[in-house]
Amino acid sequence: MTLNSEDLHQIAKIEKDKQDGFQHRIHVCVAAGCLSCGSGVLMDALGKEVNRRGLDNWCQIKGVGCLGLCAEGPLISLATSGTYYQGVKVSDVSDILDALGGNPVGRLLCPADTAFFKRQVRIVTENCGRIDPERIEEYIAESGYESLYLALTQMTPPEVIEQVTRSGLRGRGGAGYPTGLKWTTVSKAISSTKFIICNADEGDPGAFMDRSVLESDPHRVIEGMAIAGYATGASQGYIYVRAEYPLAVKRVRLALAQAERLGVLGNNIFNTHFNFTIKVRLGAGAFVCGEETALIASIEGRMGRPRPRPPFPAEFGLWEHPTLINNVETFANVPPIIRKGGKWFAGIGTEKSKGTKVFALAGKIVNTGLIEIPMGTPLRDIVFAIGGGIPGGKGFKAVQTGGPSGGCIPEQFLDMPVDYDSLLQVGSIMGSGGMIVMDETSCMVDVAKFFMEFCMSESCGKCAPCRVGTRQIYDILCRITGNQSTPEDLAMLEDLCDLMKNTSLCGLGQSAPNPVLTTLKYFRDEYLSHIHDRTCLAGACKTVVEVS
Amino acid sequence: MAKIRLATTWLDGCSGCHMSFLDIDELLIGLAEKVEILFGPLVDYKEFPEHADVTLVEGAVSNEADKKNIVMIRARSGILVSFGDCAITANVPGMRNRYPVGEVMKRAYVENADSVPAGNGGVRSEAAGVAFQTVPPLCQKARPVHEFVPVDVFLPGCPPPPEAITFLLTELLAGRIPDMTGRTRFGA
Amino acid sequence: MKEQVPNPGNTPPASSKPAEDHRLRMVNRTMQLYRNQSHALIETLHTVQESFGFLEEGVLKYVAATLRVPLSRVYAVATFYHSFTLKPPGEHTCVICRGTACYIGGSGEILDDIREKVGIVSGETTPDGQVSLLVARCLGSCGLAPAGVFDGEVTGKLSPEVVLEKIGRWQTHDPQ
Amino acid sequence: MKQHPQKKVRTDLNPSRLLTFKIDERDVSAHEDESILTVARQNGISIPTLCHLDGLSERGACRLCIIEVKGVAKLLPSCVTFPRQDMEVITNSERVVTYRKKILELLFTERNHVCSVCVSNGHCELQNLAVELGVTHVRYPYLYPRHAVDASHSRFSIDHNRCVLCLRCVRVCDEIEGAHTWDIMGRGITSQVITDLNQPWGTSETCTGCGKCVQVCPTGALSEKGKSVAEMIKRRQFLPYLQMMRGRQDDSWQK
Repeated sequence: MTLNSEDLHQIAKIEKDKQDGFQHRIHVCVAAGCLSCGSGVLMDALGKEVNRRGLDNWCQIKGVGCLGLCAEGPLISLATSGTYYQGVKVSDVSDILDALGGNPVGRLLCPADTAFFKRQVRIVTENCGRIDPERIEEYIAESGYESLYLALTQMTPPEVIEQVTRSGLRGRGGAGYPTGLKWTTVSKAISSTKFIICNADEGDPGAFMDRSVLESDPHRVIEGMAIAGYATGASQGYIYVRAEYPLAVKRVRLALAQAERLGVLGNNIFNTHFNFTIKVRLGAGAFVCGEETALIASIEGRMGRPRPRPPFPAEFGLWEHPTLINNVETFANVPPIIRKGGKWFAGIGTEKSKGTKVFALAGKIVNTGLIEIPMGTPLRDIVFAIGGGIPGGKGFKAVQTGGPSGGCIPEQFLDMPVDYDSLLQVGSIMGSGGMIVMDETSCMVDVAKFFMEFCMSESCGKCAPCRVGTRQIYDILCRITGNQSTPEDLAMLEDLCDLMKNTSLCGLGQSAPNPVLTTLKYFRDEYLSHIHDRTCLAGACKTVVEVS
Repeated sequence: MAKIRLATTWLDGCSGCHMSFLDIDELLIGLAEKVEILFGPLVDYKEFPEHADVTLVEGAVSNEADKKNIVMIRARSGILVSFGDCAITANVPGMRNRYPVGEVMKRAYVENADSVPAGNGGVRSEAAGVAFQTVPPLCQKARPVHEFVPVDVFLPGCPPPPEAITFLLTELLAGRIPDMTGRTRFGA
Repeated sequence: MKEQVPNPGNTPPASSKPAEDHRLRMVNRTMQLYRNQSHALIETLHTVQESFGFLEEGVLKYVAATLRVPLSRVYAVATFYHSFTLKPPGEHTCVICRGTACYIGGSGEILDDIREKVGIVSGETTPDGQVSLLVARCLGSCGLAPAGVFDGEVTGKLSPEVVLEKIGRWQTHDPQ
Repeated sequence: MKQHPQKKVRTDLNPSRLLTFKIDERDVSAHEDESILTVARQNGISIPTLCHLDGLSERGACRLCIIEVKGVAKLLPSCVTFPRQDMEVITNSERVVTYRKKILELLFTERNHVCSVCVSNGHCELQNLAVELGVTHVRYPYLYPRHAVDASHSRFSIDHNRCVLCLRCVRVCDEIEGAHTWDIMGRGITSQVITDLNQPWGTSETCTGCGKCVQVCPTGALSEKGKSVAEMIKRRQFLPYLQMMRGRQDDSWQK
């Protein structure tokens, strides 16, 4: 079956009419965060109650993707009035239905006019919390697959790449490589077979953006991949997703089946000569598989050990064919860029970092959850205005960005605009978008130790500097937090960090010292007090006791 | 010309390095004119001198007494030489480092003991082991000297060959810190 | 296809009883889905783990022979990835998240307490075979830090006391 | 058969380009598909290596052969870096020499390299590298891991205490012998080479007993039983020949 523009509009119209037919629409967040506090049961209860009251044609109950404010789950929103309810229990169901059309239930009300909601600019997450991720029709009703149609029928592949290049989009997986440039390289590679890979192996502890996007709006990623396939001349795609995200896996598989059934994936898409299919591959618990050559090895069924580059996957990738690897969020940005033009996208953000970025706020912060903000938003606004500040009246200490490859940013840089280059300047990286806030009770040496332990157990063991270096650095940090260190340890720590940074084989090893280096730079006093005074300034390291 | 004040000592070693020192043969005679040997297993002095210009340390730091002694030796020495592999890598004494101290002691003094101390009714037990009471307690790990105190010259080898020792002493006598690179190797 | 495994033959493991046939069928299905190509190894191991609970040696040999992957390579892949386990799991499974948010929120102390009071660390099972402890890198439930999964059920805002009580109930077969 | 993408099969239709570049200020000429390591050695310039072995695929993993290239910030492994016209390579700057030393020191701390009781004493590449690079002691603390010796094979034994994880044994067994008895289990600092399903070597069903792994081992990890220290000299000259004869050019360079 092949689809044309009219079919697409027809599906969208039927869906919209259907939705308009309801007086009220209640959206229940069924992303993993809210599911784990019982939103699944809640949704069932709402549905049963509506049915019991005979209101099936008057009020719609719909499971939707992430509403963002994960800390206050389960969250529901009333799409017709824009009201949000937080911390909803099954016992609240009657009250909620009673209040429809009248005054909202005061005790459940989640203020929606706060900075948390108002400061966000939603491009990647525009459908999150609005559509049912398990129904392709709802995606189509929100202009879904229109961009693919546009690209296939009205644009040449170079024109598609031109728009992506003009948009200034940079890779959202961490390093920020210009997406247009990557696409150009793959498109120019000479080969009859090429591959598109979507990197959904979100391994950073504390990052859950990609999972949320896949759980809330899987079709957006699929559409982005198909457009990339058309632009670069690939006809086969892979989504490499963590096995630890069963819900995301389920929804992606469902979405792929729906897309194939409708013909937006498969052969002769939209009656053109373009064929594109996507397969899902499961990760198996290895952070290093986020590195592109390791990811390729894993798809090929081997251990995820990176290999030296060049050659780069763009020329020599999966099964030795040119391969384009982009992150979930990068692909999710593509459909709106094609639909609204690269120029529109380039109008958002800063000079060198265009568009928006999705961040996962966590740690010692009031509004834990998922936010999407324009590039260049000051860190202070993210933590205090949008994030709601530090709970319990404690003092702010640092923000950790970029996961195990990133760094800790101290208070003095709070007014820094958050974009690729300014983060790099202070020794951190954008990373995939995890943002962990630490308050005065967090010991920065302990935080560095936490990340080094992570890198040590995630090191693939291929190159000597990373395999042995992570262990040596971890041992030193253990000695420091455990009251066993000598002043010489500090010099050795810096020496080993420098060695790893410069001689490791892949990005994991080269960036693994970053958390140590930034804490050494900005919180050196905490190291010194552990070493010389045997005191943990934050009071977190219990084994460090004051010597009387 | 004032004689150079030389001390030699061993911690946890086998004395092989000192034997190799004796293997420099006739050079010893010439050496005796230029150095004054203050202390060491080869001469009969009981106390480590207040100051030695050069000290050769054989062996790893293995027990609590070694730990105390090496700090004292460092303080009283001008140039400290890690003399042989045990001092540099912990080498043979370090082979026990993979096992907990208790296991090592049990193996050495209980399981492998070929005689049972008198008065213990013929029972082999840890309590009966003489070693447990009379020698300084073992550290968790035998470790190289330079992990405890700064070392000026490293002379690898198990033992270091006499030629390397000669070179070391000649250079030191000439007032230079010898560069041992390429003159000797670990284990050989 | 260059790798030929000389032995064992392409037959199901001898240990398979009729009750296990269903589990093997699942494994066969995955392998057939990929036309027994060697790159299906990881997907196949996922299925083995899902249907057997762990990677049993006999099944590994069978998979190696069917997919024509060397035995040592199968073992290498099985031990490289943390999702796979070579030991049978306990009756109950407790997963503690050690993502950054959960670590900042105190999941380290929970793990310390389990080590001290229950005597197991990540990847181990209590001697009575009742409880297996696993550590997750990030459950993505950062809003509920510290979080854990008890027999498949995600629970948030944990404390050492709550976790120890749960484990204690499993060990004493207290149904509550 | 897979091969390193930058090493091409030279034919009349697909000739290899000749180019000139500089190594340590010296003008050298090379084929574009010859690694910088190869070219350097052809010209008598020595670069230390450990995981590299002529006749086996390249891994680029030990990082000892790192070099500087003018205009490139990163240090590059010379075994998998290929020349470009007018490139300027520096193999012996203070920067790379210092890093090489430190990497070697890390390797010494990783396992229990007690050289004085090693069967390879005097023929050990790790030991030779220490002499070559002027490592007289190791500044980092030794890790003293607990590793076993497997002497279950009738003719050979493996002492994991001396293994540097160069994976030459894995590669020779796969690429030259074609048995793939060896592989590497686990990851990171807990990695270890294994035979078959991590079983005693003597019980391996796939091992042909050819002994090539013993011949390529750079240290005393793999050894032949009943040989004395002085006899522990490795024979490897057959490797490039076998690689050529068996048509396996760089089969698994990405392992």
